[in-house]
Amino acid sequence: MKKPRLGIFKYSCCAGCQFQLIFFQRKVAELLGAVEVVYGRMETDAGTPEGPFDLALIEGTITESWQADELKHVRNVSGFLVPIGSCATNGGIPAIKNLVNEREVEARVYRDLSTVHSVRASPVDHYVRVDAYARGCPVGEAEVLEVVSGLLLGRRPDTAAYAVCVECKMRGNTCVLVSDNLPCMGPVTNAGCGALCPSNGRACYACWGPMEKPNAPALARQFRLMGQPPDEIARRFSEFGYPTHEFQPGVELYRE
Amino acid sequence: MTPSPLLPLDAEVLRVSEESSDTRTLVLRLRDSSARMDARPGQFNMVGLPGIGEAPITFSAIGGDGEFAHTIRGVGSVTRALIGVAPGGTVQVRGPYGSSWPEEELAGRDVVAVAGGNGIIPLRPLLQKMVADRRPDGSRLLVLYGGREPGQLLFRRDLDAWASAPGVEVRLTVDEVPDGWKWDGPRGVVTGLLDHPSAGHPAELALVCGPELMMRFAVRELLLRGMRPADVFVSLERRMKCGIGHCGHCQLGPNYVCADGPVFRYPQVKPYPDAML
Amino acid sequence: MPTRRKIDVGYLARVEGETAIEVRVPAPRGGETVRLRIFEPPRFFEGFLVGRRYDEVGDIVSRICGICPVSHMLTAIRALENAMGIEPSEQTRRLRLIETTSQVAASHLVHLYALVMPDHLSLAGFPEMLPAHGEHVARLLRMREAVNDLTALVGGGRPLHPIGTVVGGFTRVPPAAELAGARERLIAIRPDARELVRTVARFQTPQLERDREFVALRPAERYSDNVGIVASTAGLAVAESEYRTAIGEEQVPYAMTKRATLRGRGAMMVGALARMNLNADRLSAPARDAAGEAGLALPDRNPFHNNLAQAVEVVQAVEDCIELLEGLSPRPERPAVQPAAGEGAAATEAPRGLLYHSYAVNRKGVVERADIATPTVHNFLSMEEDLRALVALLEDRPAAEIRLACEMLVRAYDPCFSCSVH
Amino acid sequence: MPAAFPARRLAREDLHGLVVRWAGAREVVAPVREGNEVHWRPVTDAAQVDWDYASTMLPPSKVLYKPLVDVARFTRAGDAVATGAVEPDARPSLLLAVHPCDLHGILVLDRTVKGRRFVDPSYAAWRAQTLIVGLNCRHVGELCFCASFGTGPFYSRWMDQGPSDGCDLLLTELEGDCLVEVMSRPGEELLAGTRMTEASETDYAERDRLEESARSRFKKKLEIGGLPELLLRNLEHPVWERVGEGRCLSCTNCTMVCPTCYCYDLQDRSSLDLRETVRARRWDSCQDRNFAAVHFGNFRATRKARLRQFVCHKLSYWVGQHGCFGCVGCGRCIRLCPTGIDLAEIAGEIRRTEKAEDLKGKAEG
Ligand SMILES: Cc1cc2nc3c(=O)[nH]c(=O)nc-3n(C[C@H](O)[C@H](O)[C@H](O)COP(=O)(O)OP(=O)(O)OC[C@H]3O[C@@H](n4cnc5c(N)ncnc54)[C@H](O)[C@@H]3O)c2cc1C
Ligand code: SF4
Ligand code: SF4
Ligand code: SF4
Repeated sequence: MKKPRLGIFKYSCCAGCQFQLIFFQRKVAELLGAVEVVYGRMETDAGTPEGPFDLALIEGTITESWQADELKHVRNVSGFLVPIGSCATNGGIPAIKNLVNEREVEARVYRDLSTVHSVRASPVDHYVRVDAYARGCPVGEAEVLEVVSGLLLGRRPDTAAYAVCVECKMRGNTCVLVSDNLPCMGPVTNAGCGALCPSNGRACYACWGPMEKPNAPALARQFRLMGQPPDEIARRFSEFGYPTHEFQPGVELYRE
Repeated sequence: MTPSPLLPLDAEVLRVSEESSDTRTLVLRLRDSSARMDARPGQFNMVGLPGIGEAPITFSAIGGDGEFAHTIRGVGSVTRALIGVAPGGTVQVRGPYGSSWPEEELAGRDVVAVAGGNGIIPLRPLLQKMVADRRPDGSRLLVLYGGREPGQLLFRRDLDAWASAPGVEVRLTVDEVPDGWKWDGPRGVVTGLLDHPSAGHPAELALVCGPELMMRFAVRELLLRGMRPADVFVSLERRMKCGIGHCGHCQLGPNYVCADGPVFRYPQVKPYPDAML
Repeated sequence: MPTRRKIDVGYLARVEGETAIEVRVPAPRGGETVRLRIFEPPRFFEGFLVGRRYDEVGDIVSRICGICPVSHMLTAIRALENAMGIEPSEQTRRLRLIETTSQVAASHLVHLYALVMPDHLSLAGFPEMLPAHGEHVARLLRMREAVNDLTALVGGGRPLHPIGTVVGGFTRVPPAAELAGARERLIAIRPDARELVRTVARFQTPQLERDREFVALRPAERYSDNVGIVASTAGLAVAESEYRTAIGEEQVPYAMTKRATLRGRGAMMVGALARMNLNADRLSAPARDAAGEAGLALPDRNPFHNNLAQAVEVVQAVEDCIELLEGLSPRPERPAVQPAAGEGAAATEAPRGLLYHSYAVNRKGVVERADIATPTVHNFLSMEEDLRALVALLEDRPAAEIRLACEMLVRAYDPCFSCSVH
Repeated sequence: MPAAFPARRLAREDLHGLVVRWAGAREVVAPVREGNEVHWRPVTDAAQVDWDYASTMLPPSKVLYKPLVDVARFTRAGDAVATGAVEPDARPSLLLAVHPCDLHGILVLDRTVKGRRFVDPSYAAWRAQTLIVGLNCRHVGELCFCASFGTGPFYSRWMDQGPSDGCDLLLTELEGDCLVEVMSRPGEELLAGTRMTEASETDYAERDRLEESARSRFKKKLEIGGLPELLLRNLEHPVWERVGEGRCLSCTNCTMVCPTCYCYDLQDRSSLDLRETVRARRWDSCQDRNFAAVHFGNFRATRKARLRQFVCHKLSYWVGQHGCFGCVGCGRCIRLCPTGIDLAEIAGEIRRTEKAEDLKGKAEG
């Protein structure tokens, strides 16, 4: 069997997802052995971004227009294109800036704005069609393995598409929302992390991004009933996934 | 220890035939010659491949010689992978599961079979048998079958053969005819065929299978024509993971479609929500 | 007389983030021979942190960097604690030190093996190492497993963006038995760490002696700690709260990274070599041994030797963690935080060197001002000056050789451009 | 029918001794308090057990019906694939201090995945290897309504469906001592070698008094007469839309914590060299959006439809399906629903609407 040709592209992000691929996840040798890394600037000098690729993994949020142009090119030369990690799947942390006027945010950082060309931060699927999502912040180990093994087997990856609560219950955790009155984002957040935060005594802060069609307003109203101040509720829904229509209603409800 | 009911058996793909652009028939035989696959028309197997998963697939033919067939439309991961298996290859099966068409009730009764699209697949082994039995009691069999376009109608050779058998009438319809296809038959939805003059006699028993919306209209039409609800049988499609009444996906009211169905008497499923019937 | 030459690296591979090296020999009129054109897109952390509450800041700034998330997290947390007048417990400080120290080892490992080593094996990259150099890869994987698991165990859940590290302490402390198990695994990788030093000592690097100030934290007693005095080889010594009096930063037109300078003195180098030059007296016996065996004579002024210093620091980090874990049996502690208005700063040693965060918060603990300076911001000018010196040294050599040497020099710094353009 | 084994009176300290002894022979799993919640956890002595617990987060039936179970293994060598069974990993265990509602939860689960034509091997193995010590319940929680179903607060037969093997021993805490009713031969064996007195009429009388007292303290009630039909008549009641769309999060907590929920998904996971594949079953839920999706659509695409499925399954369909209600009145789905959706309240609202309409009809007619 010929190894699938892999391209790895980085846009605005911390590069943690690439470090996950080559360093943190437990199947580094198996993964790199199963594919041919044709392009990936952090991994190798060789190769060009021209492709073609059987699988393109995209990390990072799109915050500059050249990234969108390159991304469209990558889409054209790739069989499968999969965003990896929250930045790429839902905008992630870089998208917090969307809450505030762009120039205002920029001016807090740079005196001379003539070299700054930032646009509204958007996830990958805002610009191109994607074939699956590998979520997580950093991207989940199981997500990566499932995307690659799914591709090798020729089937759609079967990654988690349900609330964190499912994994939380499977682990038998105390529900920190119900029992400890903490504003847990688990009920609206896509699973995959194994309910890390509730397992460690804290409320989920939605780092995996929204699940499909969550009921954000219902959870936001519940937080209010639990005594959370409105601005705090708006913040919880805007830390990860603010550009998504899934979490926006949770922010809009209580944003002053 | 209880043996796992979820362990599949290997079946060899003996022959593959193209039925339409996205549908193929796989003729199979269990690799373990001591195992048997005694299915009745209307029942199904969980058919799968390791690493890919399983899908419920009804029998499109049941031979007495240990051969059986599945006709599969590639719509997703499992079904696309299954229709890619070449002769000599292996697929995995578990079954047969579920209820079957009411063979015991057919004798001496006029039967209308209404099928839409791939809904003809579960009816095929039954119709095959009914035609072969030549209906010695003089009762009539009317087969109404509609598809989106001529190329999507499955089993055309069978349909032609059945049409020429005594006491059997076959009527076909399509929604549209793309350029380059010849079609002199009627156009429109399959329920329209019930209005046709030659379909005018009231059937005593109806067997319906197809997309659920089509079934809804067909059943309504049949009841309007005076059929008793209990004489209408429908075969339903639901999501299924286990096929054995455990995983819960297929539940419709108190029914497990996999175990109590897929073939139901209409009143069995009528009261429950979340169906299009 | 050298001809006019242009030796560019369009998108430097095997570094964290996006940068280009432009070399013009001789220098264009009014320009420089060498520029680091850092085109990593800015994310404006200092801009959007304004308006976020103190309990989110650690999770947010962790995402500045995918290889030293713990450093950002803890520096921010310490700055906020300073701002709100919170004193973490002794136990928390010890656990935090284990968390950062294990991350230093992890960061050095991925840098040395995946980013630097291919150059010395004449390979294009890390994936190419897998088939032929399985022994190196196996050693890397053994070591990273032990250190990453320790970061996750202490930091909470995962080594990368751990979830249990919060203002005031930890959401959950690890059970003593698991800490003891982690310690055993560190003991088991001691020989691997030692072997890494030998491997790096064999790397061939140019003789580039640079006379320049090295800056690092000088802790009260240990080789490394999360607190200390900002010190330099030229006698600088300021408290973290006074950081801005000593170090300034400016925007340059061709890079999104700001460039820090020692006020009135110019370039500085931070990182493993700087720490080692300043705190060599605190090295553990095994680390000192390893350094000696590798021929690292301190103080050392060759920036390429930063890699060797990193390798020795892996030995040091393993020893430090083994010591810190000894008999550790943390009692459950729940951080209780009362937000308060104030300003606070903190400086720590990230794997790549000095890291500074400072915040002003209002009485609800909501951020009103954020200021972050990363190791690569501190090293930026030094990298450029070193590149110039290197190009001058190699002036007569073929372009390919100059290009490779420039790339290797930048990699030797282990720069983190994502971090620097936060 | 006379009891096959005599009931005993046992001193509290002796019970403690028994727990230690049982824990030596098998894993004893009991309610243990952790912060604000109670969980089923392995214990080694009786002091770790929360004897006064009101309810646990997960039900004991789900200690037996594991969340993730491998069901088949496939090994590829060249073109050939070998299919292998997975032996259940059940070990000898003992569930200690199970309240009657939860004993019934186990009996209901038995009917769905053990008592039908096909048997779930993992559940059956755990069930077979696990002895159960019941504990009659004296702590009526805010959200408990087992008395409405007859599944508590004390253990007895329910709707003719409870076989006597719901538990092996049944404890009732009396003043100082403990009444131990022996329900099975393994139960009798659990007591072997312990000094005990045979229970007296006064002990039984005290037990009955305690039961009466517990029974009188229920605040929450669900009228079950005609309930299955009532719901079937009201599949389009506005409550489904209002509560489903307005409050349900589709988080699935209600079903995850329900003692009788059995739904699962099957998923294949392969190694990157594709040599090894494991097929596993994982808890799934009708509240999940994709649960009833097929290629031509989703039978329950709306929260309204999914909430209705949950409530109607528990309180209506189940009766036709398995001959009993799917709800034992433990109150978990209410307590652990982040927005507090209450199936008993929904049923109550529907009944009130019908009654009001009836009255209106009568007044007008
Ligand atoms: C009793 C019975 C008998 C049947 N008999 C036959 C038969 O004889 N022949 C036949 O061809 N079919 C038959 N079917 C239908 C067949 O079982 C389904 O087509 C099959 O299960 C689909 O499985 P799959 O893995 O191929 O598709 P899946 O991969 O499950 O996909 C199905 C569809 O849903 C979409 N989808 C599913 N999950 C997701 C997701 N997470 N995200 C996005 N999209 C998604 C896919 O794109 C696709 O359109 C029968 C069904 C039943 C219940
Ligand atoms: S703790 Fe959070 S994730 Fe877990 S069940 Fe409760 S709400 Fe869901
Ligand atoms: S529980 Fe939530 S915030 Fe925590 S790791 Fe999982 S997805 Fe991220
Ligand atoms: S627990 Fe509540 S919110 Fe969650 S799915 Fe069930 S009813 Fe809906």
